Amino acid sequence: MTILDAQHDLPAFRLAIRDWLAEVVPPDWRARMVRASNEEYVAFQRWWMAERSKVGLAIPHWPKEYGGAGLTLRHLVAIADEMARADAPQARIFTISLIHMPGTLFPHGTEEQKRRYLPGVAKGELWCQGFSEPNSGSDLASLRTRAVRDGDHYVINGQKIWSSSSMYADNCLLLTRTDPNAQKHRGITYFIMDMHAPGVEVRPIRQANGRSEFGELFLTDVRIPAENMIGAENNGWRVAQATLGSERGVIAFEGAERQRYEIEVFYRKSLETGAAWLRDTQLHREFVSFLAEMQAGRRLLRRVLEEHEKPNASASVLPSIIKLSVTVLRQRICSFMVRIAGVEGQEFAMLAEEPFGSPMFDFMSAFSGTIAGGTNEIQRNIVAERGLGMPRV
Amino acid sequence: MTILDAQHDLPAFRLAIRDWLAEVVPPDWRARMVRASNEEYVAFQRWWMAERSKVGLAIPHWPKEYGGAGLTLRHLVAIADEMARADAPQARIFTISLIHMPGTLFPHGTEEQKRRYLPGVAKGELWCQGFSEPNSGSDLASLRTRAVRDGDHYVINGQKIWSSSSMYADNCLLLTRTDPNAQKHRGITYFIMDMHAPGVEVRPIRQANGRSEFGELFLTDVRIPAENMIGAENNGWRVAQATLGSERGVIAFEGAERQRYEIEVFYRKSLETGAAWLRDTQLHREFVSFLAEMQAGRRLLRRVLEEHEKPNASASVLPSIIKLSVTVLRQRICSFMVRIAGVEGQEFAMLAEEPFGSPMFDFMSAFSGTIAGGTNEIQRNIVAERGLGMPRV
Amino acid sequence: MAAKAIETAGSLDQETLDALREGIAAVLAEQSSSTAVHAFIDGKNSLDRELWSQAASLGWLGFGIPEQYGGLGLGTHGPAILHTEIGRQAAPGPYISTLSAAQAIVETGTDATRNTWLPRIASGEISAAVPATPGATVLTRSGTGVSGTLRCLGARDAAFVLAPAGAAWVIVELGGADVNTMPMWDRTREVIDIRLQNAQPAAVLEDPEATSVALLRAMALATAADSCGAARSVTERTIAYMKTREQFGQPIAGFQALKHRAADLATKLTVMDEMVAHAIHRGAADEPDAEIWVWLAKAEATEAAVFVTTDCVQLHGGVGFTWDFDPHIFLKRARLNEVLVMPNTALRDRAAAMLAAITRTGRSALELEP
Amino acid sequence: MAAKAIETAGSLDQETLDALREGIAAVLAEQSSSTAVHAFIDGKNSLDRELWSQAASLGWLGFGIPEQYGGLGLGTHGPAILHTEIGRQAAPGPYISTLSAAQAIVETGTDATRNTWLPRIASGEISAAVPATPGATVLTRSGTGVSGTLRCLGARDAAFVLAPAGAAWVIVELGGADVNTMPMWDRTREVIDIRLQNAQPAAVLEDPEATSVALLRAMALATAADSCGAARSVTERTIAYMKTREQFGQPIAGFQALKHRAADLATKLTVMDEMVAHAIHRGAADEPDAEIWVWLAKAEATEAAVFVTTDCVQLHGGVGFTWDFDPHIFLKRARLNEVLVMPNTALRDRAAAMLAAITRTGRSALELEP
Repeated sequence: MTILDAQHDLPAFRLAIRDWLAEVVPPDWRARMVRASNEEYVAFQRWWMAERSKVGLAIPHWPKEYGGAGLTLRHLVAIADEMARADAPQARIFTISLIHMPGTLFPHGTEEQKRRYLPGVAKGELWCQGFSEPNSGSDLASLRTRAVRDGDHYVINGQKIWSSSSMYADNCLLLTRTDPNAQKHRGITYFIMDMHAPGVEVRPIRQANGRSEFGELFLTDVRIPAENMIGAENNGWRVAQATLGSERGVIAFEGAERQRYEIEVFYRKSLETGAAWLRDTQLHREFVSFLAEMQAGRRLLRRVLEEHEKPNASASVLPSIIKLSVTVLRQRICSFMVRIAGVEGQEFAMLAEEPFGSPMFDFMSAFSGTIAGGTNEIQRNIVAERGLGMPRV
Repeated sequence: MTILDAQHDLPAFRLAIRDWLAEVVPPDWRARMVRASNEEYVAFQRWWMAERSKVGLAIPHWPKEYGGAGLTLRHLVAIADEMARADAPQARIFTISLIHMPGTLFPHGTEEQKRRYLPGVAKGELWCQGFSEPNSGSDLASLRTRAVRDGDHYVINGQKIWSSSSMYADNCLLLTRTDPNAQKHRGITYFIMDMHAPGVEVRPIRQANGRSEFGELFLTDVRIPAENMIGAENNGWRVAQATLGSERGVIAFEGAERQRYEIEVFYRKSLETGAAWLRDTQLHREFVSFLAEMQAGRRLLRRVLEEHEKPNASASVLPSIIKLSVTVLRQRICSFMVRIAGVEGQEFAMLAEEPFGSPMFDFMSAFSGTIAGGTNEIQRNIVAERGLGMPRV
Repeated sequence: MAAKAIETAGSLDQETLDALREGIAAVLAEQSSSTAVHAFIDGKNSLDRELWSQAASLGWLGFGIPEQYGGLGLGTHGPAILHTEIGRQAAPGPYISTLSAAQAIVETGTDATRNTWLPRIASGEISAAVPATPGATVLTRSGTGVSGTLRCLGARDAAFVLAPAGAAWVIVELGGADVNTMPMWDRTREVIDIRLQNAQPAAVLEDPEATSVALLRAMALATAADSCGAARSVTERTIAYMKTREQFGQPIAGFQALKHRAADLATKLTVMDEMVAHAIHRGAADEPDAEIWVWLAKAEATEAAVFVTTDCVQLHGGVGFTWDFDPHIFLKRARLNEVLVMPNTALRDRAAAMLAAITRTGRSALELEP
Repeated sequence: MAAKAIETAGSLDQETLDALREGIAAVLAEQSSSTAVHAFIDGKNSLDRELWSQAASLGWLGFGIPEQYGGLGLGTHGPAILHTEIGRQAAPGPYISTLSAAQAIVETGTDATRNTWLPRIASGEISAAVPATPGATVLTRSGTGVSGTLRCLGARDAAFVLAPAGAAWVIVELGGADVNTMPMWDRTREVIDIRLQNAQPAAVLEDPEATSVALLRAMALATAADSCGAARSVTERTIAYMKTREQFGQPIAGFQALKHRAADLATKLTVMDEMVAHAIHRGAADEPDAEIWVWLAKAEATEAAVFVTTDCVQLHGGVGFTWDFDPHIFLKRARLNEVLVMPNTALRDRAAAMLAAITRTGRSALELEP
């Protein structure tokens, strides 16, 4: 019987996933990725998506009506947990496709748009997001990319930045300004843009950690058919809230679970090899303090998932608080790993086969946690204003 | 020969001070102060001032024309250093008398005011400062205490707070509002107020550390003769800048030198008694880090004193930077002392005979460093705006 | 028996616990208001005794005590909630010492010992004293008598002290014993010096290691919970003050630098609460790794509380440094909690050693679900 | 000899040193601009070689070398200024290894050894390699030859390596030796693996303890000074960026939360500079406590630099995470400095031990004036 057939018996469901993972995940996938080019990495990601698709685990969280399995949170948590436990690859480049696109189309897309775009995801169609601009980061609503109506099309001119995997994307969730004279939140319109359309140029952005996961979009007279508009003209800001509010809890949860297994493997290895840091009381104390905070974070991530399951869950600031805690903890853990690795840890290596095997890569990458998806500074504003009711002056 | 006679030979000057201190400072003065009431403490302070006066060390930093010894910075530093080394009492309650009053009268007082008020200081006349108000702390210029002209007098009504030693003071440097309609910095007038005048009521403020060094002033129809005005009517804010800018460098310097000797005695004692914390690597590392920062602070305090000696010394933000560093370091050191003292350290004791012998008292008192004299938050504004040129928006 | 009490606890649903918490919070908010606590530390009322009888009549003191000994059998959850709410109001009284002693007796006392002491604790008839840092000092035993001086957490009129004597742990009644109250910076709890001269134990607990660990665990959770309540409360009070305090023509709560600090405090509070919840959860499920999280919860939560209360004094500005405002009361309470039970450095070392031991057996110490 | 060099230094007045610093700063600001450094780390220029010949022609490499060996005899002050300015521009080149080796030779080499190597270093003809963490690995000595593999700081074309071999320290020429360059996160410095097979030392320094300490001290001061320059520079660049970067209709430099963080960074910078100045000052005066402050200056300054550069990446927001902006270059440099010489934990332990030793003799280790 397939994995999904077992869904009514959670333990059996877990075991089915575990068996499948044992069988399908190449034991040497990390070793291969260490030396992989971006193209090889993307090919691998597409392969992994296809494998998940075969057993119905490509879009298990989507409602049945849209081709998903309509699984409950319990099931999604079980899947994430098994993936983490098995150190299976993450479908990282598909985040927008799996989460943000449906998170936008479900509530705001036309039937035609849903029919046309949703099925592609399970087949590996890749989506990116065209929101931020060089001069509109934290202040997203100030975006300037213009969209001008021309018959049954809109003509787009402008520039987007921080667009994950846009170098490989098929479609883009695009925010544009259609009314430059309206108050800044009121003149924005939301489109689906074909990344293969003429006038779309993507340049990868090189990151401080040596990789290029983001692209910069240069849009010159790109023509988008009017039917690709999501929501009404000048109503794009409201639609964008759905995109930004898409439930990423399970991803964050899986990330925390993966870190748990990473740190456990690291510690076990330290014990086996009698690592020097274990003999330094101060370092050992630092380490156990990390664990206490890590456990707290894992519990909080579970709690926020449960909260979101409740029908009319109030928009609490707990996600912001969790982001502040776990991203800074991640940074502190990686920094600790860098310190104990000594000069060897400064040798350039991007990915590594074993957890924290490339501490500097992990440390440099940790900034994506503290900066991307709303900088921690913005999160503090949110916690203070919405959570603590401190006035905005 | 007296101490001042030796001033042209710095080493001899130092030795003369050292001999005098050895002779005059009661070895048991700390033990006595531990159990002293506020009155006994004040009496002791007045006695100490008298002793300093006998050898010309009451106001050594004042110009000769005003009865001082006109000593150079080198000499003042030598005095402070010897006082610290000998663990002599500080003339703490006389700070306003010795520093702020002359710092205000020298530049802005009339000859008559100088002639009348300056000589009293060496005789032990005690001054306090009536600046802050319950609703005007960091935002001093918003003060509301009213002064209304009535013939050749001004009638004062209002409330002042955080007035050090005001319970024992003879005179007060008072800021009042004479023009409620002018822009807030423009309607302020500066007076010398007789603390024994009718309508002056002082209530001591009890501090979190158990002591009461500050008073709250309740002023009801207090009459101040017009000739007690310092500077022109409504020009008090400018005069107040002289008070606030009075050179306190030597006091800060002496404080840092005293801490150096305190911490040295503490450490020597720890070694002699084989204190447990010495065997904890982490605590020992913390301790030496404190020392490194302490030495940096002591050097910086010397530097700022030298800077101020230069003729047209630019108003750098170094004093603010030093305050941020040394007050927070003091807090961290005291906190460390509290931690290693364990439950015993939680026993209530206000003052102690030996350095850090009452760690909680020292820890609680450390807040006067981070809060009084311009909170560290205000210091950060100053450093960022005046020092780093970051815009005020 | 301990196991049974624990099962009861394990099966308690969140709603029941929340209701319990709200009930306690409501009573304490009224009885142990800021005004009442200030009056108490200035010796103007006997809030500690009033609260104690209140707690007794409401059954709070029996939360951790199994039904058959007159308690409610809520395991560790109940007392943790109580200590949190007590800390939130900086309420005075010998709760940590009494409930921790009770817990040690529940877990390691003979049935006779339980029958003798637990019902009297549950009813609030008596309070207990325990060493402020158990194990630091051990009473000497010669023949049947025990002697020595112990610095204890507990009220000056505590009925008995639970303490290590020679190779065992003993319960010694304090009627007529030489007891001195130490003046503390934290006036909301009492620390006493007990001098015993050949005193005859009322009971001997024969498994010293078990009693010692049970007491340490109970005290560690209690101080951690108390610290969580205290830290959250002083933060709430500080933010409330910042919303009313105006400088430069606006409430200081509107200054971004202070807003970001408040947000960091809120984050710390959430994390420390969760650390304690994790420790309780693992303990209630009787997991072998539970102790790791109990030691760490105490170390982390008490230090976080010191950080938070210190920053709250600072955020108050001048008035934070005065006796008449609340922050110093919570700061002093947090400071005492920090040094109780065992130095936090030692607790982390214990946690590290246990983590290594468990990991070496090939098991994981990082599971969340039982 | 060392003493003489030091006296010279001691007598240098601040004005001279400031002039020296300004001269170096001006040259490096132009030669080692942000653009030039970015091009260098992307392999598009040979900035390291250009700067090296520039440094040679301006006499920078002889700052710490006594006159009679072709240097300027500025003691430790000169090199410290140079390392600070090099760090400020994140300038590439084997300065730390070469000048530290020179200092060790000045202090503990025989006259012959000094005559052989110092003039060639001062003239910039050669550069030197030293172990990245001296003492961690020791070469073996059999007969006259030395063998083993050492991870060193230094250029792939370094003329010699100064390293511990058996009971002594040796100078081994690297012409034709097996040298591998390690790719590093910090591309502005080179780390090489040197494999020696029964290599014949060109010189043996007979007092291993003295050489080891001299090298460690020189390297510690160099990395500390480099970190001070790097941290200050990245902070200045970050604040400049914040003044131009606008969000929500204002430069982000105007947001108070960021202003307060910048003020804290400025405070850190001032303190770390002063820690290094103190270490240099005590060393120049040849005070017995000097080593304490050298070890602490390295530990504190390198960690402060990591903190500062990390926060500067964060304060940049998104672009701080990109390769094309400056912060990551300084962060990686700070990270390498942090682990060079010796782990900071070990340095603090050494400082603590020495503090205890001096204090036990009844002397004070806390004097500022000689």
